[in-house]
Amino acid sequence: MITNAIIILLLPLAAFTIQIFIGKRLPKQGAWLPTGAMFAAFLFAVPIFFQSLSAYDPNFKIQASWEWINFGPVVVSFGIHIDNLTSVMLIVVTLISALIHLYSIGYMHGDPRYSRYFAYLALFSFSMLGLVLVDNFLGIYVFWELVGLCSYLLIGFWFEKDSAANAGKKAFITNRIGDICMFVGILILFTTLGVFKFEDVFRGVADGKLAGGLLTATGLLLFGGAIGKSAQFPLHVWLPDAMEGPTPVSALIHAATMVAAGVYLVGRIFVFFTAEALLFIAYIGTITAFMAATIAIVQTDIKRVLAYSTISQLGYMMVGLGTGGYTAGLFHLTTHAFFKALLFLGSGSVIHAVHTQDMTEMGGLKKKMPITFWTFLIATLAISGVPPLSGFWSKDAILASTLEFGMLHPSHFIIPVIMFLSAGITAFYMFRLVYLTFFGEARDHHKYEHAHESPKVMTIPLTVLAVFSVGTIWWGWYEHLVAKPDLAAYATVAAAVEPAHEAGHEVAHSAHNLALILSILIAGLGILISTATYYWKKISAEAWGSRLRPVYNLLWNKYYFDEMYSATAIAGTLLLSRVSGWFDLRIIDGVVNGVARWTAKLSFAGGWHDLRIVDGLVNWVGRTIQFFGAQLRELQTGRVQSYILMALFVVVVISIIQLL
Amino acid sequence: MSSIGLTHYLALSAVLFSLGLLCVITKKNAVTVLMGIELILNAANINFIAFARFVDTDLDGQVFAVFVIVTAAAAAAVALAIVLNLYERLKSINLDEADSLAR
Amino acid sequence: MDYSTIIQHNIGSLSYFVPELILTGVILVLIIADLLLKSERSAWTSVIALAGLLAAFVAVLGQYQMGSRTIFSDMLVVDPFAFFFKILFLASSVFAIFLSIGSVELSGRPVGEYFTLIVALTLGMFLMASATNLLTIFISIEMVSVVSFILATYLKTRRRSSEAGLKYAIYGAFSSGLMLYGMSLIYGLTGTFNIYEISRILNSTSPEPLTLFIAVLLMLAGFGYKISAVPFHFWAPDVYEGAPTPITALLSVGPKAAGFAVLLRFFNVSLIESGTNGDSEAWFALSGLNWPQLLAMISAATMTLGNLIAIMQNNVKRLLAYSSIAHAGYALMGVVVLSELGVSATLFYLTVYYLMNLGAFLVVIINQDLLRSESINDYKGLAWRAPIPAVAMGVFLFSLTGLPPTGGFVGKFYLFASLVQRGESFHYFLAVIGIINSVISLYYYARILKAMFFESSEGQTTSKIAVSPYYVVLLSVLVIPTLVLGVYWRWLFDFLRNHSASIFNML
Amino acid sequence: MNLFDLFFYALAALTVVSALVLVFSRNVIYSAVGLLFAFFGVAGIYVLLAADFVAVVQILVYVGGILILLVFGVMLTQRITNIEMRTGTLQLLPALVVVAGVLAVLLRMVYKTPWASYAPAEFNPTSAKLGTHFMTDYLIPFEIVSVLLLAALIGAAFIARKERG
Amino acid sequence: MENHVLTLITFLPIAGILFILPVPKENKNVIRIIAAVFTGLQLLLAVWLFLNFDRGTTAIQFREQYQWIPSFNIEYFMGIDGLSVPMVLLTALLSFLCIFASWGIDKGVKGYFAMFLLLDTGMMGVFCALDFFLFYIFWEVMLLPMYFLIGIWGSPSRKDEDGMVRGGPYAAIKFFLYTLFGSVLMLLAMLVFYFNVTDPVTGGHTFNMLHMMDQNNHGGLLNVFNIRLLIYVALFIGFAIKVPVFPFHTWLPDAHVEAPTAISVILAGVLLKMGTYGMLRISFPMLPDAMKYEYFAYGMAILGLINIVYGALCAMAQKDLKKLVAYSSISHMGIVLLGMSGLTSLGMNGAVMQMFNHGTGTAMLFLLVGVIYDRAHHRQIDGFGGLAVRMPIYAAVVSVAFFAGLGLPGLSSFISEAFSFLGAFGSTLFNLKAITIVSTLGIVLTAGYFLWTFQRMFLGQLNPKYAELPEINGRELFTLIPLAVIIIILGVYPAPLLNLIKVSLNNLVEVVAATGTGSLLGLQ
Repeated sequence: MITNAIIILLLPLAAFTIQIFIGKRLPKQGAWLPTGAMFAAFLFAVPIFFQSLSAYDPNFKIQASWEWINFGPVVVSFGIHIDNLTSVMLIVVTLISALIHLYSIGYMHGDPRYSRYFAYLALFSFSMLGLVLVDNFLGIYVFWELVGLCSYLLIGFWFEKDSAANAGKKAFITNRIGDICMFVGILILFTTLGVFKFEDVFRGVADGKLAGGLLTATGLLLFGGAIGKSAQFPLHVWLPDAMEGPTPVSALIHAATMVAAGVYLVGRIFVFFTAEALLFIAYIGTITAFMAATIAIVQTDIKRVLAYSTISQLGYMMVGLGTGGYTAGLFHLTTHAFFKALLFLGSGSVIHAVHTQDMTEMGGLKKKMPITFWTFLIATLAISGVPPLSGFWSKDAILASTLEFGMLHPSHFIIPVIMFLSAGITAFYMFRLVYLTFFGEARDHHKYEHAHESPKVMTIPLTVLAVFSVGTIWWGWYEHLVAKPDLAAYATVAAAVEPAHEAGHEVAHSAHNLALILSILIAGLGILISTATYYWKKISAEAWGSRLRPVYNLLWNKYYFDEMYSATAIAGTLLLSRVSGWFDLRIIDGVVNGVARWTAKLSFAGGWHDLRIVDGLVNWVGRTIQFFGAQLRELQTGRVQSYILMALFVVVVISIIQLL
Repeated sequence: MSSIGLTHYLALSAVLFSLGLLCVITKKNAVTVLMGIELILNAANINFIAFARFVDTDLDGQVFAVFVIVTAAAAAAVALAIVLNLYERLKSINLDEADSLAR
Repeated sequence: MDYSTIIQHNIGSLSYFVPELILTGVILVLIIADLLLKSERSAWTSVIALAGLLAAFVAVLGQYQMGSRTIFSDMLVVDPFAFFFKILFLASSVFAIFLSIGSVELSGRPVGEYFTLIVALTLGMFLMASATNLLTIFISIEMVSVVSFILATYLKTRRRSSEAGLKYAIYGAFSSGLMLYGMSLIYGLTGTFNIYEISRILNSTSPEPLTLFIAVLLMLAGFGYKISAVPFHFWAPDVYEGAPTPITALLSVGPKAAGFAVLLRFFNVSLIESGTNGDSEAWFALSGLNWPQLLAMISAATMTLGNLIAIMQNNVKRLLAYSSIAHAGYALMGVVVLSELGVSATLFYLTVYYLMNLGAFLVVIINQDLLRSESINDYKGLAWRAPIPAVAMGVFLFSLTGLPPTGGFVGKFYLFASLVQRGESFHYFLAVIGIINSVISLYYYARILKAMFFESSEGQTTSKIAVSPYYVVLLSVLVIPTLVLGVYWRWLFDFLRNHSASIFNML
Repeated sequence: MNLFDLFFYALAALTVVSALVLVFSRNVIYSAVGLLFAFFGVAGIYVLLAADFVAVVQILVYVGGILILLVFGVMLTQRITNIEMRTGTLQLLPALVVVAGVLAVLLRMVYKTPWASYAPAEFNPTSAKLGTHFMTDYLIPFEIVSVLLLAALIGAAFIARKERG
Repeated sequence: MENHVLTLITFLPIAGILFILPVPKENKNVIRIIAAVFTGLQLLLAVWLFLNFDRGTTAIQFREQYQWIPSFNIEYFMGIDGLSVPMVLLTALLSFLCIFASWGIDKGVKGYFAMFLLLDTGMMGVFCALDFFLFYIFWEVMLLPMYFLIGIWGSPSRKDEDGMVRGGPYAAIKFFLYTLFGSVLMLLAMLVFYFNVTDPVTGGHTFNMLHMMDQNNHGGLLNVFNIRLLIYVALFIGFAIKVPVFPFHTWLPDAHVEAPTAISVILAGVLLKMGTYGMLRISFPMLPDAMKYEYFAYGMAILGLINIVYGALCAMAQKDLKKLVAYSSISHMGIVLLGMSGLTSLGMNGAVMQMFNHGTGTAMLFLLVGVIYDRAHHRQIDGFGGLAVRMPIYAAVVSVAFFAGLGLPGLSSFISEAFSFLGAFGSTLFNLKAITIVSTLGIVLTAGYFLWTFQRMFLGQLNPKYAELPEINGRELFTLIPLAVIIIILGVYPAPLLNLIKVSLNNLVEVVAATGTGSLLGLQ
């Protein structure tokens, strides 16, 4: 199985290498090569998945590790770690990636950098798979950065557009901020424990070598990486802009896989987090989920709505993990991957047809694009949490977990309240999207006329994803296989840590039942209001918008995060940089100019300005030396008697000093 | 016996030396400056001869003085030649005018 | 007193006096030849002078393994120390003659007297290097001075030259007056002129420190004037600028080295604590007379002042004049440490200084020929018009700065090494001043390089200028040893190291 | 105060006053005359110091040689007919200060130092002794000085002679 | 050959000069080819060294030791250990590539290549010399050709708007003065060492660095701690100017910007490394206690921090591409300092790897700047735009270099930077945690200015002025590809480099941490 894993990893890498160098010269620009490689990778992933299924063991794992860097006293290994979570992720990543490759063949047709696109996509697939497979912190950081790179390259793929170029840069730099936190976290844990490998680290933590506040801090620093990558508050600003990339890219990277890496990371190192850290994660998730959902209500760009929806859903996953719903969070990751990819591809299909992303210019596309519509609808239902689609199960699990958390810790009851509210909002804006796009009258007839159903190469992936969106409902075995890990299990020293506290069984049970009912009700309510507003037109969106103008503006402007950041952090850095540059040129370099000019003014030696300009030997020391030179030079009057006088003067002074 | 001792001569020599210096430093006329130099040499010579009488038992100091006088003559001759030459160029032997080489 | 033994001794001394006798003979032959040869431009005088110097050179070589002995009733000494300087003086004079032959400044001037005087100067320097009596020191210095005055004024039709000569003469007379006065005081304290006797008496009696100090200070005026040390340096820039360039080159090398010879011999023989010299590697100054610190101050002042003023110069010749003042300051660093290493470092430095300084002046002479100018501004773009002198100048200037792989670096290295070896705090202080000055000096040497290499000649022609093969040969004679001494200097240094203490041999 | 002392003070006064005239006279000829008397005064001092030969040399060489030379210099460089032979002074004040410093230091030194003084010997004619010195242990300086004089002669002649062109 | 390989590798360029000098200056290509052949041979020798270097020992290898000036105990002593080998390789590689980058030099071709080869010898010598005197000679010898190379073949003098005269000559003398000042300080320190270290065999003084490293040989002044501190400071300033460490860095932007491309490459790629090499070769082992003196260790780390952050901020403010790259060098060399200061195996290995990786990376950057400058004749970042459309290959290579510069995993500098940080952070001798954490800010800033620059130059609409700009050519690619390949290989698998250095460096760390009482470089 290790061989399979290696092959899975190498296939896209090989595809990338070939594609980047000779892709353009291959028949059909080589698009089939990475696509084929990804399908092959999927086929290699399937046996791994089935092995883990057939083992049906929460502790199932396959590992292999090779020495990578040997410093002598410190050896850093690189290895593969496959457990149930990994095997699920492998399936998700390879499948969605393969489908999106396929879809892209149609979507990107005719692009001038067609072959380059596939190369990047393959590189991304490689990096993402590496991220999933790798067994240590350093490795995850490496792939973490690489997926970031691919994201940068693909967001800015149409770099002729300034907005695209900006978005790519913004994504990378914002992510880097998170990455530094993560890097510092790694610094701390490596310095404290001396190892990178997950299991070794957990063992160290379990043995109490890293504990208390430092452990919390380290956990939060690592979570900082996840905040960046998974676009959590307050580093979420890059993701909406990332929609400048081609839509399949948004689907793959900025919806299904890469952005979920943060969630995956939190899941992967779940035992590392202390209760305080988890609480922090839960709050961050809560804020993110609510904030993004509210922004999504008012957006009119179809992809931006989906982007905010993604952020919101990632918030859900974080909350799930943070409130102890480990399985719930990760299950939502899986289901979300399918239906969100589907949503994006569907929107891509629409955009492909009408050449606009603005929903106000769409409408009534249901008839023109039936496959797209029906698959899109399935995904919308899934994300809204309508049973029995996949999204229902996962979201319900999260909500249940928050509710349970709230019941156990009443002081944090705000979390479930907001999460349920957000669930309703989710349903609302998703249906708003569907109505505006597919129902009603066509608002731009010209575009409507030209609209057509997408080619097969695009609709087949839609269909496949729709199937998965419906069908990924095996909550039961997921709960068994991807079970919440227990730190104590890693302990090599007995009872170094207290066993994780178990929630009361009754609480859990009642919370789950309550959540089930509530979530269905709220989803329904959301859909109802949405329908009333955008389908039946019983409620006027405009009226409410103007009635709540300040709120509307706040949401329309995305809580002014971008403005705030550019006014503070970005402007601050640029200012600091300009100040440094100025400082360097004017002050350090020239203790030069200012002081030299000042010195020059002092100097009354003739020709000194000329010399300064002619020779231009320039630094303050030089100037000062010249100044003294000029002064001393005045002694050389040309009169022999003054020379004698001066010499004698010195002699007398020396003698008198001696005399005294 | 006389009360005039070594220090008297030395003091005289010191005064002469100082006057010679003063002359060298202050006179504009190059020839006068050369005269001042002779004064300095004379002062030194007084020293030599005084020491030869009071300190040394031999006449080394006097020998030295003779050599000083002779070399002074040589130097004065050359210096004067140079002064005359400068006069050819400058039509003046004022030292303060001979300052084209400076700084 | 037994006259016959003294006369016998004097006659016996003659065999150790052959080089000087040859030089005296050459002077006479030159005077006669000048009278006989009708054509004033006859090249024969220079040939005779060269041949005479060559003969003297052979005679000096004969003294190589002669050891140390005083001659003519302790008036003079023949020892390896003097041997080294004699070779250096001969080399300087020979080179000066070669420079003069090609110089445009001197073309058309009567030459008979000129070469006579150069030979006389050489004789004077010879005597300076071997003088062991205040009288011989005085007379030899006076001889060098008087001849120098005349040579500096040699372009007598040129105002600058005659002005330079006058200043030189007056300043020189003044200095020797001071020196004489100082000598008289020494005589008063010791009752003798013999430097070895002086040493003995100063050590056995305890002379009044103030008097001794003033005596030494006044004598230093004479020596300092010869080596152009601050504050007795004032004449140097004016004279160097005004004198004919070959003479400037000679003055900046020969008499300066002779001054160092006298300085080293007198100070190290007469003014040291007896019993601390000879076998040990280092010795101490006479107690009660802290002349090393005095010289250290002078050294620091000399190099700093020379370098600082040099920065402001636009006339290359004058710039080199200041630079040669600064170099006297460097060389003095070796004098203040009172050790074998220090003395040999000074001698080594004088050797490389001879090469690089003469080289720099040679380039100035060549450029006078090529460009009719001594101004830095007119040197612009020279590297592209006449690469050979420009590149050679680069080597000389880098050597003057003290950068490897040139002899200048090794020279400075030994100077610093001697300071560090002795390791008192004022030595370090001096060393730090020395290194700062090295950096400063780069600043103005580089100005010349910049003009030659980095800038293009303004407006005028950029055509190539042919450099005569004669100059190329002269340049290579200086460039090659400058570079070789930067890479392999073992024989020279070992010679100096082994013989630097020979000044004590007769003590 | 005996006769010897009187002679000394008289000669010293003559010397110093003449020197003062030399220094402070504005007329070059007066200066020359001052120098003349100073030379005589110094010669007299030499006599007091039992240096008869040196005294004679002093008068012969200085008065007979150098002074005449200098006066010639004055004559050749001043157009006596139409210009008063005046010479100005330079930097008098700083010079006075510095020279006063020199004098103070020297006098301080002279009086502070315990000179190793022998009782002066009898007055003896020195010529013979000096002559022997010149021919024996001071032979070489004697010879060197002759070469020096030769060089100075050639040089002075070269420089002083008129150049054509 | 076996025994003289270091002499050969050092002096081959000089031999090249001897061949070049007689060639008539019209035959420019002959001159270029001769230079290429000799540096090529040098590179082959370097590769031979790489292959034959025994990675398992701390001992000096390929040792050559002869008397030179015996009366002053100066020896011709060459030898390399793990610290020197990567530098030798880097020097040989960059020299060879730079010959090709200099192909376009048309003025004074003969002088240029002669100077270049002389420079090459100097650099190689510094990394091979084990006699302090010899080291110093090589150290200084580099200055002369560098001065001329920047002054003559750099940009001509011009007057800036602020009235300052800048340009090649200015930068050249500035560089010269700065470095000379540093090296004369080193000269003094060297002499103090000489006179206070005894050769255990002969009992005399010695310039032998190995003897100087053995604390048992120290005596006299070297037993006085305060004096050791003073010497350390003198050495540090000397080396810091080369690195360059804030605030001694101001020569660097000028020199890099005004120099011709190949020389900028050499400056940034090799010369800067000499500063840190000197610290590791001389300051650390010879004065371990001074290095570990609290104020100095923290001071060094703080200077590293300032270099990293301040350098990055300055880089961000630059409008001139070359200046930006120059400042990025300052920032990256700060990482080396930081890595060294912790005295840990990780940090030290990371720092030396960073030296090598920065050498290759920054060389690429400067070469790339040269490529665009040759075409557009200016380097104003804002003056371009959208070049990726017109020059896709160029843009791709630039992006590799930029991403290497910002420490992207998979490219070599990631590993060295990461481990430098890790090493400093994990230092057990000093608590550098806060400093390291603040330093990581540099990572973001670096990403910021590189990406911003990339965007302004390559992304967006193509500037119509450059619609006809020719794509990067084969010769230029030839100089870049080897570097890119090395960057990628070492980024994925650093062992070839690490194995070369680690034994020596771990030993260095151990010995210095134990205050130099152990055996260094297989001495004794």
